[in-house]
Amino acid sequence: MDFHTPSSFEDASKRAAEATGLTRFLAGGTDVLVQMRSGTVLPDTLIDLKHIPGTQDITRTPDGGWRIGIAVSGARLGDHADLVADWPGVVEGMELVGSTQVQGRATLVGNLCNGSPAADSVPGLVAAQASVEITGLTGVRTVPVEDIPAGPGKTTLSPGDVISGILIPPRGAHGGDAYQRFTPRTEMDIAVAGCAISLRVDGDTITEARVAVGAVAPTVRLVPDAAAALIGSTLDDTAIDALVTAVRAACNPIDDKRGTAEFRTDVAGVLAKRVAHIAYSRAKGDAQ
Amino acid sequence: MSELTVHLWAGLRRFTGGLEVVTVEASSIGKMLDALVEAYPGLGPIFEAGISVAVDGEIINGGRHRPLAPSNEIYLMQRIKGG
Amino acid sequence: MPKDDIKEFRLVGTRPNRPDGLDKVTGRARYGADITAPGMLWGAVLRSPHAHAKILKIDTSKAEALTGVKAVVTRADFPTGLTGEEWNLQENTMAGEKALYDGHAIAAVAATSSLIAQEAVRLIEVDYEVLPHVTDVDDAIKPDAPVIREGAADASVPEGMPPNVVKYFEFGRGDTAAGFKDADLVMERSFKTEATHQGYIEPHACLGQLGADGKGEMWVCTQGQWFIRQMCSAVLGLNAAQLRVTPSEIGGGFGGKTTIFMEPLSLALSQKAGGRPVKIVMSRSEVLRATGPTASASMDVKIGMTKDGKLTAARAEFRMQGGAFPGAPVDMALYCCLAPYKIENVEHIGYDVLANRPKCAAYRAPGSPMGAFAVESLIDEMCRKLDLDPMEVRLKNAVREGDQASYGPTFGSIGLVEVLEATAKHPNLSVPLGPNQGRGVASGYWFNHNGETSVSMAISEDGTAQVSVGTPDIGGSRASIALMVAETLGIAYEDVRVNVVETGALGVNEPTHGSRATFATGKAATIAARAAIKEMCRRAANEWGIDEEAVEWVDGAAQPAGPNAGDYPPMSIKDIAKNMGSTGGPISGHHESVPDGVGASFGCHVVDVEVDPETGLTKILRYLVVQDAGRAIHPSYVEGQYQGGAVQGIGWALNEEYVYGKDGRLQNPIFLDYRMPVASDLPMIDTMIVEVPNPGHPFGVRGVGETGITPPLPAIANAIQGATGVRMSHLPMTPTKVLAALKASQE
Amino acid sequence: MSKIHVTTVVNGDEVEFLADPRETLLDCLRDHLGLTGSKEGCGTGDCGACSVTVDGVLVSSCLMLGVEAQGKRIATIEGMANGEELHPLQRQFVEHAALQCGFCTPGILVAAKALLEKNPDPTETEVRYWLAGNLCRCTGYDKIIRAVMDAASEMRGAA
Repeated sequence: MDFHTPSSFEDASKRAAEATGLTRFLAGGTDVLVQMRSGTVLPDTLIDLKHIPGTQDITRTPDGGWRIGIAVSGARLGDHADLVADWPGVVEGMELVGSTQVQGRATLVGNLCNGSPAADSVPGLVAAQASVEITGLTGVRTVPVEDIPAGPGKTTLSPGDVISGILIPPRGAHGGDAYQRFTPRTEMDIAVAGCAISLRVDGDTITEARVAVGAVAPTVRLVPDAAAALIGSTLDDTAIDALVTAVRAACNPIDDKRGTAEFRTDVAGVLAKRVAHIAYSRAKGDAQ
Repeated sequence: MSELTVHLWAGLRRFTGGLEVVTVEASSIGKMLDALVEAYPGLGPIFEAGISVAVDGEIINGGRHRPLAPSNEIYLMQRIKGG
Repeated sequence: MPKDDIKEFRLVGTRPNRPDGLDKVTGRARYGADITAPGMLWGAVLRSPHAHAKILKIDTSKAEALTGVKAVVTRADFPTGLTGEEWNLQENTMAGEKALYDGHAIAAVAATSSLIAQEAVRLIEVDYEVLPHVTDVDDAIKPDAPVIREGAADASVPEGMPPNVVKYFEFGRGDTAAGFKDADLVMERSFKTEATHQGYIEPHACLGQLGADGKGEMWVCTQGQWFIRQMCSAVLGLNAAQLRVTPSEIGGGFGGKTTIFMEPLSLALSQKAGGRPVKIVMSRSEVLRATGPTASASMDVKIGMTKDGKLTAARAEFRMQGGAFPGAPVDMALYCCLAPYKIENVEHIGYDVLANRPKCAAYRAPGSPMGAFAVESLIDEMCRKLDLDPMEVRLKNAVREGDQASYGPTFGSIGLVEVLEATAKHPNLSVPLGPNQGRGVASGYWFNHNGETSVSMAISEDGTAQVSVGTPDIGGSRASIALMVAETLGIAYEDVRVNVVETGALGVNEPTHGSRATFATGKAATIAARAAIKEMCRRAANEWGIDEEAVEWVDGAAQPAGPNAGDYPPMSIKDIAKNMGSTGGPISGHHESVPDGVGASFGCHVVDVEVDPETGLTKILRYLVVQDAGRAIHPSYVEGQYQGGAVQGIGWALNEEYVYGKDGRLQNPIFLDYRMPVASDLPMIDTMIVEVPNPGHPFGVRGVGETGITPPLPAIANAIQGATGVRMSHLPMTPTKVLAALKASQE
Repeated sequence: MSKIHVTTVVNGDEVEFLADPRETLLDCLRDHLGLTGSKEGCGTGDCGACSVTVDGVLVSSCLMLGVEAQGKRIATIEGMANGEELHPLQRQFVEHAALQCGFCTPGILVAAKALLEKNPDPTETEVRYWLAGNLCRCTGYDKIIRAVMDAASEMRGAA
């Protein structure tokens, strides 16, 4: 196995494009090392991105949004008070990935590129309308987060593409987001269903909303009908019922060892209801 | 030698002509088991697979030497194992 | 003379630091994988990806050609002609004609590094003819199920039974038909439990060395070094005395480390590699796929009860699969399931059934938790139906000394009534419950075990004592044995060192299993200490020139008694030890036996749960364990056994299970998906130690290790019914199952 | 397949080793440096027995490559006591009988120390969630949690 530590994303992209056999990028490594250990993925080339300047940084962008380096761990994300204040839902999604120990290494980009439909950090990013910056052989481009996963274990990235940053838009006034997942254990588990909601209010009325669900379809899914159910409402029972119905309608899960399709669909609706209340009260500035 | 009353388990009745309680002449656990096999050869493989003997409520493993008397309450049991 | 009727204790019942504590908090303690040897090779094992397949051909040539590979073994390298359980062990160690389960070992490699060994394993080519498989017990017992092994049934199985039934078991007494007629309520229900794994955190690991001369050594994490010696010798055709087995510190066992898995492979590889030592460390997925799970069970129970709560009759019919080999603990499940109840008319029927799963190993009170789940659940449901207090019903029917057990014999000293009475008074029972909350109660029973035991102790030159024991210390047994020996000798706890020794140092010992270490090794060590006291009294008597019968041992010193009382100042153990070289030589004591006087242990658990009605998630709010310890030598480690057993039971009840896919492969062979309880899932586990001394032990000890895993399964099911009104009859009670049951009950 | 020379600081000592890039930090600690106090219970980051800190951050050493340790500061169980003087957590674990088999103990101690450095006064719930990635199969966690709480209290008192 070849091991590289490039000092720029352009170099990383070039090395990945030139490599023969199986190539993996290494950021936090919490998925790649597990796959190597079990023998399910035995890379011929491993490219460690952490030596590239800026990969460990969380920076405020000029427009008031955020740029998150690709090697920023969940623990660092959670320790960043300003980011947590802006996007608590994004951060709490990432913080649900694995144990305290895993949090010391695991990254948003890794969670995204692993391609799991149950990735806990992805619904929050999708609801937040986050995007990723991709450095490829033809240059740098920006793509919405929801366009990256292509199905379980698959992404839309091409050989030579390397994600070089995560961009989260400015929170703006009267906004709030939240994420919850359901797992049989309190910790150390893979989501059986997950839901993230980001919304904005004007007084008591919801003016903007994005709803994303995880673990209930081959990829994390944005549910515009669910958002529509919220917009214009004051999160009254009718709106909640419509939200739950829309979320359940968007579910297309499988039966597997972690839960039946029926259970996942039911619980996605329950989570949507609970998450909507949290996001709503965060948007209104109520104490949490 | 003295006559012992031995309680088997129901599954063994087909080796003893339908009896679940049998009597044998013996003075120890080992001699009792041997006498049972002599009287009812079908019990041999069962005993070889592992047997415990409860004497007056105490479950005994590997105690062929333990003396027995007619006053003892004797139950044969599957060999007790533990984790 | 040594005293054997001590009632007041100086040390027994105190809580000193364990002797191996410092090693274990500093990382110094050496476990199975922590040792290396000069010239050491690394082993790796190729495992079957199929649940059931004929092995047509194994081509190891590419693996053998890889640089660094020093040996490859397959079943062809093992002796033939074994029978019975020895054949089973050999077949499980390495597949012969067929792979019998997903994870069954097919070949093994030794190489100069772990990475090379793993690469070599991937180069081995196997041609399989995949056969139909069966993994569920109810499918496996069908007459037309795929036949796992012809002729595997033992003599207990009458003709005409389905082909995978390998053992049939039936016992009972009274007249159940009449008993059911006397009942005001007769209920019948079917229950299922899924296979669970012992879940010890330390994967199996060993370092084996075997020369061409048949002399070998092994370092291994095991509950029983003699079992390893005997089983490896049998499987490989070795002379047992030529194999020296040293137990490492052990990272948990719970019954799962009382047998062999890859240990013979390290020896076979070593011999083929010219005697170089070979270390094999299992991965977690190997542990889950190929070692120790317990059986899964399908059970029908029928019980009769009068309207005032008297049990009149019970019938239990259990089917269990314990993998592709005989040995599911269906007999133990049946023996224990009704043991807490005085009941005249009982009928028990059991079937041990083969399935394409790994060979089951013992797991803490093997069988008892499954049977308790069925019986204790149904009794609770009947109490609810008759509006009776489940604690009162348990007390009303509780067995006492002199009662006939459900499995036949008359109980000696037991403490069930004391346990139930203590439970009923515990404050946890009067905590008010909120919405969606429920309380569940259940009892549990385990026999406990004695087993072959050999202990040796010696007095050191300075009057301290060393004790050699053969039972590995899994949960603090060094401390409890040191307490008993120090108490007996009349010296300080710190003046006793307990060593867990290798097979060359003592006679045969059974493993630390069956809740026996503190009982059996403790009893043998106490008897050995008394032998040393007798010798020390004799030395003092010789010095004083008096009859040795006229010397007694008081507070760690010989002193003249009877007519000679006060004639000489006491001679301390230090004085005697200092001069022992000139008074007759070394002073020691030893004891070898299968100790009699085993005392059974009953327990009762009370759990409060809250069930989320929208997701089916069960949260444990409070948990209480009450159990009879006979006498707690070191109460902290007794509590530890209670708490650990309860939490294993909680895992079994709520989330743990072996999930097999349609392809017969294990779907969840990692800790992420084999969901053992984590710290945040649990409250504190309250304990109460009841002490009804066991007359068969010098200090009154009953084994305490196993009973505690039994009540949680039904107690939680009972609490869930209290919280939701829904009766869960299939473990684990996952949110998916609970929510489905809730929805079904509302339709 | 060439090995990579790694220089790093472990428990305050500068060390070097040659690592195959496929080897985890845990493999390197155990097999190249002889530091076998960190254990492998799962190899997938689910049990916490291999917990160490890297530049002060708690990680599973089975989820990090040995070559990634270049230039880092690593702390393992072997460095927890100060000479003969045990860390309060170590002492409280022994006194509380917070270990039975002891296999998970090094990882739990390392993780608990990282917690108390970040939060000297944790609630029981905070301790339970912080340690959720450290599996213990023997104790049911009760005595572990009590030992951590008491060590925290002792350390606050001593500060």
